[in-house]
Amino acid sequence: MNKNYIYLTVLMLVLAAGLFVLPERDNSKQTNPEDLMWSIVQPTRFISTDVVAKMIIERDPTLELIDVRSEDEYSEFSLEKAINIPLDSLTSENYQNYLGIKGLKAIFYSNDDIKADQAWVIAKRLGFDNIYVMKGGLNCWMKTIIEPTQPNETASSEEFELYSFRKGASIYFTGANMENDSEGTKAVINVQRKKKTSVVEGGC
Amino acid sequence: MNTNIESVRRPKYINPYFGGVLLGLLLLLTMYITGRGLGASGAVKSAVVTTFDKVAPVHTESSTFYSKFISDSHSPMFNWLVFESLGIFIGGLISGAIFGRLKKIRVEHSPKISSKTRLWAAGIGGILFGIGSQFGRGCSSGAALSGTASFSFGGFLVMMLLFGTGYIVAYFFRKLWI
Amino acid sequence: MHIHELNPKRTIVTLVIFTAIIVIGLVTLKSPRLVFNQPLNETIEMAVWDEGSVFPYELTDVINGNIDTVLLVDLRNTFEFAQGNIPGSENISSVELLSEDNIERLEDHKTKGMCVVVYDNDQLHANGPWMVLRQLGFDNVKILLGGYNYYKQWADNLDDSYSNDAYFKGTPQFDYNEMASSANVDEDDASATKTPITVQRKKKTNVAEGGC
Amino acid sequence: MGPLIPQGIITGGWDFVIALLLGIAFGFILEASGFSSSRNITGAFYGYNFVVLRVFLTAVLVAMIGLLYFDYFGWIDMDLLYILPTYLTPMIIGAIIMGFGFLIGGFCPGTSYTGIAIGKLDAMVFTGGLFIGIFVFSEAFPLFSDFYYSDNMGNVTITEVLGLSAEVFTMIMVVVGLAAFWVTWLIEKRVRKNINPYKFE
Repeated sequence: MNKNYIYLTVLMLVLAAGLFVLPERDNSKQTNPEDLMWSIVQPTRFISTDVVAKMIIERDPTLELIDVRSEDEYSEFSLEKAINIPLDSLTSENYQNYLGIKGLKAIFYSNDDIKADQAWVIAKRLGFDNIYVMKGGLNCWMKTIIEPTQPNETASSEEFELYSFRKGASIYFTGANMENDSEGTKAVINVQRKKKTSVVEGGC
Repeated sequence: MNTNIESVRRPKYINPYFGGVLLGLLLLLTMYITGRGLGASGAVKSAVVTTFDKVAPVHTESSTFYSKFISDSHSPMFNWLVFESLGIFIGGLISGAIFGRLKKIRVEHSPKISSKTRLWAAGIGGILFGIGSQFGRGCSSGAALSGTASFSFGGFLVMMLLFGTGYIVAYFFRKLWI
Repeated sequence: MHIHELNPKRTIVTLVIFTAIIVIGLVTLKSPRLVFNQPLNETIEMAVWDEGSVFPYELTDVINGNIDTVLLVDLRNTFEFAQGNIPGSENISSVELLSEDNIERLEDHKTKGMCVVVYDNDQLHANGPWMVLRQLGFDNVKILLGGYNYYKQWADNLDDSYSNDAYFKGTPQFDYNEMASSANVDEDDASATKTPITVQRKKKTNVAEGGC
Repeated sequence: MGPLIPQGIITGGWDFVIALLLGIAFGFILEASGFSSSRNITGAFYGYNFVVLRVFLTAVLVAMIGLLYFDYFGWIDMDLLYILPTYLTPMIIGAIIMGFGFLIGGFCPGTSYTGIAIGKLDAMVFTGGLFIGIFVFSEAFPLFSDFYYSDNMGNVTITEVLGLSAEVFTMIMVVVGLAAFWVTWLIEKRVRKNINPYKFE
């Protein structure tokens, strides 16, 4: 037997044994802190209630609203077609399938924007992209979309334009909700979940 | 030692361990590029689907198994595995040419059996392998090799059982090979 | 003599190259400067239970200089900081928060047992930086509820803000269902009812007592 | 960084070129190792030529070790890797059928392509058999479609099923593999003394 075979054997064993002495390296798949901070500093993650309202009204197919409040709050009231991912179950795989779907803008909202922003930071740390926060949350939604305040007479024409949009949106949402109430059914949510397998399936 | 006889007995193959290391590295490269391993039987499946899509399109569409692989946008032959299998063929051709094994069409068989028996056995073996590879979700390269290397439980299972069965039934088919 | 019993020179060479690639990988592997030390579930718990927040009225002692174990950090940029800030605070803008110097200082504060309270114009803007610091393992970092804007309103009588809770976030201010289902919005404008919120108010303490 | 195609780093028509190139390398290695001869392959079952076992196991070991290292370096994200799904009973049945097919036919699909390339008629017949086999399977599919999809365990890995860490499993495989190389070496030596040398074609 050639001596080189002994070297080969030893080399294989060393390579395999080397796997055990590698130091722990847990977070390699998460966004690193600097990048996370970098995306936090930018205000691009915030989306105003007006934009969200517009997307809903125009039935924007890229919109994916995510309600991070508790299940109870969600069942009591939620925005049209919103999905419920309670903040405390954000790490469960079942819910994560809703995030990171190609071509969808996931917009978090809660009562205010703090909880939604916290959900955003956690999701960002987990490496999800295309996620946003609805600024002001539901409180702001109520104030701006459902019951907009009339601008002063001295206000600029833009403000009046915005107001008229909000008025229209208000009628749209309150009216739509009336229908829903009378039927007693919630709009069926059908978001294509991400499949578990990441690569095309197929035979050998 | 008579080198003449030796060279007849021992054709120019590369060291199996060398081949193994190369194959392992190739598998790694494939995984790095495509995120999945190598495969071979998928190409035949594509060929089957294509053939019967041409011959009897209605039948193919209604068949539950075929319809998984039919799409309007492109032919099932326009498939990753088909190109890969074409590559396997070309690679074999190159290697055969380099090592001088590229010869006229011939049948290789044990001296104890006739060429006809060997061909029948090859055909039956092929049919069995074809059926088995569908249940096993891949053949020895797709399921056993790539599956085990990517730590898939199914791949490991197929590898152990494929070779295990081989050893169990080897005795009954010894005439074919020894 | 069979083929595999010959000298496996090429096998050795290939395997050595493979090993070399692995060694190169090991050598060039740079360990990240900062790592998340807080497990995710703890981060979520922290978010759900609103841990680590500081109420505005808790700052009175800090501003008056009675406590020196608390450091106020203003996360806004220098321009805004210069325009006005909470007395005794230090300016580290969010952009530079993770620079080597600042991390070093934060670590220094942590070992000394100092409490760091971060704030921005409002809670939302400080939320991200605060969460990052927490996740990096700086569990002595707290966030100021209401932010600078709230503080400015109550600067003169901060102590009295104890009975005001406008800085509370995360609770519904309206009865959504009732509001959203009213078909005649116009008439409803005036009677936009603000449902009374019962917030569990923390006992009146100052930051340092909360334990860092 | 990797895998490149699932992460969208390589897109468009390039993947078919890559498939062709990888296939060529695959075919070359198979042929050069001697997999184009069915007697070489089945030799492993009769103890006179263990080339299949050597190539196969070495490749698995190298790929496993490499994969774990590359995952550690962040070069290949193992979460994005395609994990063959496990359908327990169908796969057991399938593997047993394949075992029979392997022993009777003397090829497996990949090796039969290289056999065709160098002009083996039996390899061509084998591939024809493959075609018929898959056709028969597809025609009869409605009969056992329930069975085909039964026992779905999803994309489980060995480490999840056995509860071992990937490193431990790899170490076990390496030790078992190296022991197998040594044992088969001795077996082969002994068997070759008692067997008529066969001529490779």
